[in-house]
Amino acid sequence: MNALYLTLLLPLTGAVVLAFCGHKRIAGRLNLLFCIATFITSLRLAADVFFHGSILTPQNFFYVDAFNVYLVLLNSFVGMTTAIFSSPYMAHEQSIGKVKAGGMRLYHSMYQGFLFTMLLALLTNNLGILWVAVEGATLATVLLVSLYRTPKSIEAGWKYFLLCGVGIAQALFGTTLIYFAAVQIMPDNNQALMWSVLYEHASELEPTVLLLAFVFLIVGYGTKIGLVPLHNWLPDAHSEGPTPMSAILSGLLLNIALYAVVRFKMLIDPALGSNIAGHIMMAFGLLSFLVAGLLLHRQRDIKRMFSYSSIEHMGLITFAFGIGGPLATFGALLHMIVHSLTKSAIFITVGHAAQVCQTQSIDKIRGLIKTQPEIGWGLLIGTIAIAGLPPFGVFTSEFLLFSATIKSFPWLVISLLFGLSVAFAGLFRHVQPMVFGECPTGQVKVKANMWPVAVHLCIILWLGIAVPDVLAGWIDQATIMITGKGVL
Amino acid sequence: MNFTVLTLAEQIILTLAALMLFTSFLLLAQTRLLTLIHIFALQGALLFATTLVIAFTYGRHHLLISAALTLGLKVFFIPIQMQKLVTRLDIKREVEVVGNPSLIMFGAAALVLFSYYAVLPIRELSMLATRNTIAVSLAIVLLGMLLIISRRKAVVQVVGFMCMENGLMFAAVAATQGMPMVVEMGVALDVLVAAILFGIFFFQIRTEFGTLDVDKLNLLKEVD
Amino acid sequence: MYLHLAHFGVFLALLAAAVSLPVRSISTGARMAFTLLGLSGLATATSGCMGMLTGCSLNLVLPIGLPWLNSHQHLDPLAGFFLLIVGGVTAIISLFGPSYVIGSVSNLAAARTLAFFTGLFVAGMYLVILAADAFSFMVAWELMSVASYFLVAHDHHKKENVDAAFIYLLMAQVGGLFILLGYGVLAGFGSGFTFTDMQAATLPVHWQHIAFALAFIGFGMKAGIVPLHVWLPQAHPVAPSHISALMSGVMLKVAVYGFIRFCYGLLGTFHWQWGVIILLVGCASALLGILYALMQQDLKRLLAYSSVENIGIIYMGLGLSVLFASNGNPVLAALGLVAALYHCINHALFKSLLFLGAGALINQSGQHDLNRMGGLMRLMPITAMCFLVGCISISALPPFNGFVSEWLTFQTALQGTVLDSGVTKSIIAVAAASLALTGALAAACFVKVFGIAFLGQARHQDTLQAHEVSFGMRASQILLASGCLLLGIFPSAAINSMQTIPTDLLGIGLSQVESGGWLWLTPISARASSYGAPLVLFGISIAWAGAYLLLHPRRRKTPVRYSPRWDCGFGSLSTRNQYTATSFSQPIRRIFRPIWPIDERVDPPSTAEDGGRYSVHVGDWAWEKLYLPLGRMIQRSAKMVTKIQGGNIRTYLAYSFFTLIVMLWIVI
Amino acid sequence: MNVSGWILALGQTALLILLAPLLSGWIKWVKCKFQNRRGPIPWQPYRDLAKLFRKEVVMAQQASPLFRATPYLVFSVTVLASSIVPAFAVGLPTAVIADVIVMVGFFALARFFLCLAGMDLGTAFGGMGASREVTISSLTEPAMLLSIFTLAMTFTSTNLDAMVLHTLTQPFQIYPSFIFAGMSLLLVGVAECGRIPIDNPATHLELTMIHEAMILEYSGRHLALLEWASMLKMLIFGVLICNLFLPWGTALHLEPTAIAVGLLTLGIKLMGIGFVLAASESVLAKMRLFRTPELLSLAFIIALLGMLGHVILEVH
Repeated sequence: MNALYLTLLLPLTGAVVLAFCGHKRIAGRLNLLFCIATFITSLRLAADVFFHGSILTPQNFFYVDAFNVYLVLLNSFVGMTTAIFSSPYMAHEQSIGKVKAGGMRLYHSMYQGFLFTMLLALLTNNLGILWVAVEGATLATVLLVSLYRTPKSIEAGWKYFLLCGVGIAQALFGTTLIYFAAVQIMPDNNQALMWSVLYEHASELEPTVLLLAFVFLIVGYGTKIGLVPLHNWLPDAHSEGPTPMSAILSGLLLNIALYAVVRFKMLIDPALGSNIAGHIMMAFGLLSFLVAGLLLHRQRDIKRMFSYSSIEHMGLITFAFGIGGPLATFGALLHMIVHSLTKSAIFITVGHAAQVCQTQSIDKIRGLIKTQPEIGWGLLIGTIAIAGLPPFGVFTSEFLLFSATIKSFPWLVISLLFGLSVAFAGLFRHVQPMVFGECPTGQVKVKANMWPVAVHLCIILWLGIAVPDVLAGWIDQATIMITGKGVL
Repeated sequence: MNFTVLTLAEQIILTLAALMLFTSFLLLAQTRLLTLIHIFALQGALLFATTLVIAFTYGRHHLLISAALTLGLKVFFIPIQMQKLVTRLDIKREVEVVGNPSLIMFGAAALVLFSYYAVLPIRELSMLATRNTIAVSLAIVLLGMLLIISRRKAVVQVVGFMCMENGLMFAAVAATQGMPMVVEMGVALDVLVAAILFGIFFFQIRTEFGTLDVDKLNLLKEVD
Repeated sequence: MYLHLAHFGVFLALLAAAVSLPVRSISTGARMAFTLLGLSGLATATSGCMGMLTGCSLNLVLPIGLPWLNSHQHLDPLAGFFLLIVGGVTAIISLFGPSYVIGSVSNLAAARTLAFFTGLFVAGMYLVILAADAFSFMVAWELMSVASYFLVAHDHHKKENVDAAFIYLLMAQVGGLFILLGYGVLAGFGSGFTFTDMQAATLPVHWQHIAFALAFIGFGMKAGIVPLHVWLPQAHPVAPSHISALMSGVMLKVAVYGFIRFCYGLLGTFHWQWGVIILLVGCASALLGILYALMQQDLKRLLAYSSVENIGIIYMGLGLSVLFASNGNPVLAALGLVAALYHCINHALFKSLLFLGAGALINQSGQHDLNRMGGLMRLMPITAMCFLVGCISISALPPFNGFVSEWLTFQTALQGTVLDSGVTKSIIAVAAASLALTGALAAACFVKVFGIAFLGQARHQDTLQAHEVSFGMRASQILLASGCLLLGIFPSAAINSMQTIPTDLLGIGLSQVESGGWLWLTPISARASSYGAPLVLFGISIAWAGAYLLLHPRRRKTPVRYSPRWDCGFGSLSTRNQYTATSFSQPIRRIFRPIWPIDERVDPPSTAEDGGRYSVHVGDWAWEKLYLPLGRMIQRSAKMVTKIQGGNIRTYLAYSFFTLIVMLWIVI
Repeated sequence: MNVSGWILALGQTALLILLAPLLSGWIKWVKCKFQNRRGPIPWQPYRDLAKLFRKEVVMAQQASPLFRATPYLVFSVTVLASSIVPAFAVGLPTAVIADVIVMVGFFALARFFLCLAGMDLGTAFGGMGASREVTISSLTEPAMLLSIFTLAMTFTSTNLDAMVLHTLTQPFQIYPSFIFAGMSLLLVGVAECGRIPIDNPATHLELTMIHEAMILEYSGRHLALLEWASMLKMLIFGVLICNLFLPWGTALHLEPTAIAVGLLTLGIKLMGIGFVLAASESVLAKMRLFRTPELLSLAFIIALLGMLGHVILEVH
């Protein structure tokens, strides 16, 4: 219980504190300190949920169950490891004068603010607050995207801001509709936006309204997930912002938006009785998956490329959630974990690589293995992992997705096959020359902290070789909540 | 439906709804920035009025707070800020070129029809008299998007965005008599922050690109 | 028990990978790693051998993998047989490895990665064979692919190596997905992903066909059947030679194992169409493989293409077997299967031998190109002898092992008359014809290889620097060569010990193998056909001895006089007078002209003294007509897709807007 | 394990070895008669061989051990091949050592080493001969295998012995496919023995020769062995063609009279086939090297047709 509040309060205070001393040398460490504290409390929270089941605070303001607590843990963990990476990285950026002191303050405080909004979005029991938090996440990051004040970064920031703002507005309309449907059957208006309450009355809600609402919600939150054709802000924001931001954006923010959509799906399915919501998600997911896979071939900017790979994987996960059914859902939940771990690890290495070569353009990055082996290997292995090659965890979840798809929609498997192959080729044709070969002159070793990458990749490896029973049981609980029955 | 059976309050609400929709059309038609901002303020005022009426008629007193927020933000703060900005950036006389206004008007009308059509099932459902305000609010939201899409000035896009917000607020207020307090507060907070950030962005864009024409912002693209 | 031994072998291989990381010097690292690899090879080989001989099936569940699908492991005759191949060849190659690595790798980091991934690669192959459920199979399979990818990309300073590695990994990945789908289909109809569940699955016929097609493509991509072979000739030449030996000699067999396991073990049912497909593809691979091999000048590239040929021969055996099985002749099916398996082990032996020999050559002469070698027999006699043995075996000449398996395949094909439908009969006839043609062309090809590389005079200065290789490298070649000889001389014993495999898969063995006594190999019956390999060797040596003693120089008072070569009275011959690899295969190139895309060009002499240049480059139709267009197509569609990312924010908003409208339209 | 059988088998082998020069002598003689020349007496080849054996061996300095070993190997392999063909009697114990596929394998082995020996010294001729030899054999060998497969499928056996026995014991029957098989086997035999129109044993014109080009560097006893081996090979082909298609007269049981009959008929058959060959050689002219593949692929196609004809028409 206290763990819950602490988990929310720590980043909030962090944001406030760093707003004042974010430019000092210790800011990076301080940032890390807050993240670690948050991680510990969230661990505690997770333990509580794991042992005593879901938690519902008085006046059901917060609601923690197996589904969101594992995302909370993931968030705080990735937030922590990224903070480890961010302190030397941002120090370097500051030293080469890309960021001023004010920028650093903004950066650090917003880093914590971002974590806070995301944790809030996860933990709250209130659809409205969820919306507020997600919008808040946008607001917190939008200035970070344009942190470097270059034309490109400002353009990216503007696009990010406006597209997500408009999208999220639609989501709010959807939320309003759900509220509308809820108040028809509920006396107490204040309860009408609570997950915990809504789930109990899910079947009584008016299906047509819910369906209408879901359309607005998926278009709204889908913009944040980065579903094609609403994805256009994503590559820009990822490529222009500071790399730690890209890491947590694609590692966490997308997950949160997806989490929201899945929550709504859980709410809508019993009312509709059909899986139409699922079919909508499948359509979006498949489209994003294929388009992103193709776009990978045309990339010139390394961070852009990996953001497209994020779109691809998000599409895959959305598709899997859309299929529904225990196996697919289990796979999707697992894929959320492995994707955010792997992708953040990759962005960390990419950040260092970009510093080594002083550029983000793929054609200029060469021979990393020679210049700085740990970065080269990190990038290569990370790519292999994200491409879904065993013995890494991404393969495990893709294996589950495939088998689930074959069970329910055999013919869609062909498109999955095509998409995966194309995406693989697209990633590798670019990564290989960056890693291998002779290194051009002018590349300098940088002070890189590869521990986060190592840790992430080890976890991925572990998940690939053997999914620990604890985690499996955990995900299975979530699966049971989402689909009604588990895999185990 | 028979208009006369409605109570006075309901009639007022519906009229206000109609007026809001009308202001949206005005926004679409308007080409001068300054006037645009004024019309936006007017829409805010209408929203404020609606909120008040509902708050008193149905005794939803927490709506008074959100009404106050609306007044503060949508009627005064944001329009005034924008006006200052426009004068500071010296673009108040600038005339927006709109691609074929009449076409856009027709599109807007079609959208209104569409939104009525879309929320048909809901209107059957609600026992509130103000139910078809949902259609209006949906129309306002869509028109706001249309405004954003059809204009190239960043400022106008922001107005469009805020106009969408109005539509949402209107839906929340008129159709469901207001969301829970926390949500209202949160939304208002977001709107406030958003407004401030927009202001910041105007300056950044202006300094980097020398104009607020968003069509100039296309450095980041895939086509080559 | 033996299963544990096998796992101990896996552990040793992983240990070899692990120890190679912290080492400080190349030599110690290589020695340690390869010693462990050798031990692991021995362990797995013994366990595999035992598994094959005992014929019983051992099972084990390891507490890893998915929570509801722990990693199942098994060891049955088939797995045992292939474990024997993998382990045995690995053990022998680990003799070759150390001095080769020390001789060829200069920087420590490269040596570390090489040793590390070699360990992983070998472990992966063991695990593929031991796996008894789809998940662990796929993990092991891809581990094998990825590890070998790093080995192919080992020397990553040349662009073509990296490209080759890319093609290799891409095709491995696509193939892996196909296999995964194949298992998915089986599991979808069965109760789960363990092999036992899949066996229990009952599929509708069209789903059987789909599953078969998926597996055929998936495993074929690894095995390198035409037209899925394009990665082989690119990847094998660029890998270090002992790795090429492992990849070509062993990894392809692992793919064959997977295919056999899938068809015979999991699908369980046979359709004649499958047999025909396998047979025809096998023929195509065999013929095209050897024809392309004939045209190569790069030694290792040539060997890679000849691997395609041999895989084709193996597939022919399998195809015949499937045909007979679907026709209800289990005995003949068993014969075909045994022929294929026997060719598997033979090819593993002589192809590794040849690759090791090639490695020794390249190591010594520093030349990949046959046209720059020559006269190496005098400089490296032992290697030459072993290489000669390899050439004879791969050309399917008695009394060596390659001949036995081809002979068995012929015997199987000749039984085609028992089939019901005339179509399949005539297809079998054609298959026999192409097998005959393949054998003859193979002989031509390897006459060329040995004659150009080892005989004649050195065509390049560096070649003269060559000298005999170190003890370990010789020892491994000698072992492999004697393996070829033994399997050629005592086929009946070997085949008898392989009885358990068909008995396990088809429920019937070859009862007649030794019906005419252990000296004679009589696969069908003593009357139908017999081959007394030991007697053949005996007879040849008798005749030889007789002739030699009769004409012995000392007894006939005419000693040998040495003189220069016959030069038609034009004065001494230069080394440029010799035939080259290109000119040697020119007549055949002329006969089978349209088989290859040939770029032949003659540059006229620029000055009076230089005689101009003639160059011929032989491409690959599959690459130019299938893969390049496919790649271009994907590029085009990617370019098309980029249009949605035009950069204008209002367009983006319009997307969102219209998406909303359309969705609303759809749902109401 | 019957001793008499083994003795007979050895006797047959020895007989074939000894008869081999006579056959080629006979062919030369008949040919000369056709061309109105006073040819050498039929046993002239024996004299040539004897002379060669007496001569000293001149060997190139560049020769490798392989070069020295080749003649013995070629000779012994051919001898072994000769020991498995049923010449005048069936049921000899040596017949089961190897079947016809193995016999083709023997010839291939001999050819393999001959080509290597040709390339050993690094002279232009050696390489040329080897290249041409493998080119031609890559067509003849499959053709030969196929034509034999047709028979093998008919007789459900690849053992020469069993085939001959089958025709002798079964009631007489005409197989259309045999015509194809026989024709292609004839063509193959002509090509394999290096006779006109593929190769001309008489000339040493460098640009046309194939077999001679490979053994150009050999002399003395080595040359003698190689020549003898090629004669033996021709004899084997003769015996093969006779006994596979018209085996009558071959001894079924190992008793003196039958064997005598067998010997007699064998002699007659061989003289006959020699006559035919000589006749054809004196009417045909040698082909250009690059025309030969057409002829040989014709042989291959014919053999394939025979096999297809068999599997489609004759199997019930």
